[in-house]
Amino acid sequence: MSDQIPETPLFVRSHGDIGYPLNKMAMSLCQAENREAFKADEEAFLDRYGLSADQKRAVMDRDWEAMVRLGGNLFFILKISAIDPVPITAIGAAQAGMSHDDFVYGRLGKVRHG
Amino acid sequence: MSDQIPETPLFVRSHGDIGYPLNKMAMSLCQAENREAFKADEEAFLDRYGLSADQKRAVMDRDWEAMVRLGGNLFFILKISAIDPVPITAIGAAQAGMSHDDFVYGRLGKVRHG
Amino acid sequence: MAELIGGLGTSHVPSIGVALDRGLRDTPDWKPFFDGYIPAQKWMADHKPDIAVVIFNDHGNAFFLDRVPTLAVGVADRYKPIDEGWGPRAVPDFEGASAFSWHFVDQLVENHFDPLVCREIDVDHGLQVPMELFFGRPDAWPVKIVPIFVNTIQYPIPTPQRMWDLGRVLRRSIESWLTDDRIVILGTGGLSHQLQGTRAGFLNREADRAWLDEIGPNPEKYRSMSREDYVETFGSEGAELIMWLVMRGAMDARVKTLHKHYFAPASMTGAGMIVLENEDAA
Amino acid sequence: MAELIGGLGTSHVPSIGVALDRGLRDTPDWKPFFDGYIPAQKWMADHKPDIAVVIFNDHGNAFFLDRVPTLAVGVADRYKPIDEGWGPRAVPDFEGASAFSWHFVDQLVENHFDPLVCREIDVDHGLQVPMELFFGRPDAWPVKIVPIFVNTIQYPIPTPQRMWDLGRVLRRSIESWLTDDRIVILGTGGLSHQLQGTRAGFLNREADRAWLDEIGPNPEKYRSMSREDYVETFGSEGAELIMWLVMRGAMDARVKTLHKHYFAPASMTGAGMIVLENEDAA
Ligand SMILES: [Fe+3]
Ligand SMILES: [Fe+3]
Repeated sequence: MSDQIPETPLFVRSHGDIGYPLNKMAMSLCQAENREAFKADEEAFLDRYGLSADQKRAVMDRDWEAMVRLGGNLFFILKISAIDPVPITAIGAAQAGMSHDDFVYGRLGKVRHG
Repeated sequence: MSDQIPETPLFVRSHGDIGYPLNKMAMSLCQAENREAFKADEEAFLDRYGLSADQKRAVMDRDWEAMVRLGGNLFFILKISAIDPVPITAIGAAQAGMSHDDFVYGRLGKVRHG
Repeated sequence: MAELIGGLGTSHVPSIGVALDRGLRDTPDWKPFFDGYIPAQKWMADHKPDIAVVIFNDHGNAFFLDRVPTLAVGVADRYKPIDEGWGPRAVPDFEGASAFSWHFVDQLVENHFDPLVCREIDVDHGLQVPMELFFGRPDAWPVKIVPIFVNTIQYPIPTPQRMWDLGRVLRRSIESWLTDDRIVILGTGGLSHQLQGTRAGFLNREADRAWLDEIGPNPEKYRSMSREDYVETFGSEGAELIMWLVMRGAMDARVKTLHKHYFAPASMTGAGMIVLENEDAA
Repeated sequence: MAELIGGLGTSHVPSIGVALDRGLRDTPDWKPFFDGYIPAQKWMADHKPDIAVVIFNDHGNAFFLDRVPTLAVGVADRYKPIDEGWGPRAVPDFEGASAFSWHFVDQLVENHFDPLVCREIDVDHGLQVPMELFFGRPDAWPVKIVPIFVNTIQYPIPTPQRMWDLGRVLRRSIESWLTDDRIVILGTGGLSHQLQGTRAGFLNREADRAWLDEIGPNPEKYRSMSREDYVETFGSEGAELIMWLVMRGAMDARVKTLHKHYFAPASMTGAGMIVLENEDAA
């Protein structure tokens, strides 16, 4: 499966290898007790999972673009967005390098109401 | 898959349904802490898993034939045999309704040495 | 024998469920989307299925990346809504059509499929949202379910042709199921969307509308597209549309398209649905 | 391209490993059994594979009945011996041929197999014992492994033909693997045994010897036997012999049988092994 459609990362083996600790940490947020631990001391929580320094910084900065670039798969990092919470469109806008409004009303073409 | 070869139970859906709590309990014995708990208070350990009264009695009696008849799959109940321990040939002999010697030297045809 | 009463296709975007949870169904943002499903809900209420076979992808909830099943089938009596990070949603548990599930698993293995057979598993929005879209939010679901989980998250994902062939085995399983069960098939996911990379937010309204127009009368081209074609045309996450091919493959060659609906964007997705019946259906 | 240097078949009876653990290898009970493997060990030492693809069944250790994979493939860098109830055995960890594993997984999905793809999994006696029988008990294994896990515990189990077809895809994966890797395939399990029911202790020495004689030159009959035939002929647990068909299906139509060995009973099993080379091998 060639990884060559423009601007389109596919979750192939190499991404999975690099992102594994990050995705595993994010998956653990499906359990309420882990969400509480994350909120109580985020850095200590991340340290349990062996993220790289870059991955850790990306999570703590909520840098969605970096998280995906560093092997995070969207469906797992979505569970990090549940913590604050942050809408999925903000994650999309960050990756597209656009403002939220430009992303939603421009790229997605959502119609503004009232 | 017809369940009709003589004297040969196949681990089909119905067996799996009935034996599920028994097999799940047995599987847990793959963890050392569970083996310790089992040895410390066998009945209490079994009660955690929702075995039927017949299954519980079969385990506590080490009645291997009954365990299989009540839906236990051999590979899981083998882990119960690891506790005492009991050799697998004893489990076979119990199911065949034979003495251990008759089973090993008769049915299996093992050669006696020295 | 059991009757295949129809095949439906629908998006399963999680924001749809969130909108229902928050009472946003009739807001200007959402009303046109939900209203479009009313004919399908009426169809479902009129046709009264006993079993809904739902093909969807788990979104990193029931399965992690440590062990990714290409294809998994539920054989349980009960499936609960899973905690996806926001706590489990307040939808009723689903009752499983376990006898038919096991029959289907037998047919799958005999026909050279290699399912992960799941006696214990919970279900995420990929199954919940389609059920809510077609059945509303009852106190108890009026059907039993058979969940079919397809991996569309980690490469390699299955091929479109494989999905079609899975649909053919599902059809044979229904035909060899000697009961009066009325069975509906829900193919779910899509339509176009891309959630990752700089092309995030990609939609292809034209291709989506063509899909809804053509999946009934001319599905062959979709069966023979490559996985790369799906990614390019529908976006990386839009490739999950291959799951509708399970539904379409189970239907007759000739079907009637009774209802279709399209709305974009629903969150970051081109969303919509279709209702198909076999042309020779009584 | 990578080279398929040979295909071996062997029992993986856990008592064999226990005998090694307890220093019983040269006792009168066991010596004739182990001595019969010496030619295969020499073959292995002479042929120096880089990768051993091992087809075996997990025995309720890595997988429980909650989610039974019909077919699973390991893609890990490392596999540890698992605790089966007696504590993990003191064999060295196995290094995984993860690059070739992933290539194989790609080929599987493209060729319409539906594997459970395992990045984290441990291995039981089904893999350990064959490795010990052919490689001894070194400080570190001289090969990397690709574990292929086949469900032979819960019905429905795969068909013999499916196992053969899996072998064909494995062969194509080796042929399309553009490295110098020398690859050996180990089909494991069997031979005849039955561990459950009143027919427990059943052995079929005649059928076992025929299997060892015929699996090389005339495998077609074994490919076309039904699963019921296997159970009746080889015992319910002997049906795991279908896993040797993965190895045989990956070999050429014409093979040389270099070594074979049979010994019964080893515990409750008719045990033995075979070493095959492609007839046109350099
Ligand atoms: Fe999805
Ligand atoms: Fe085995």
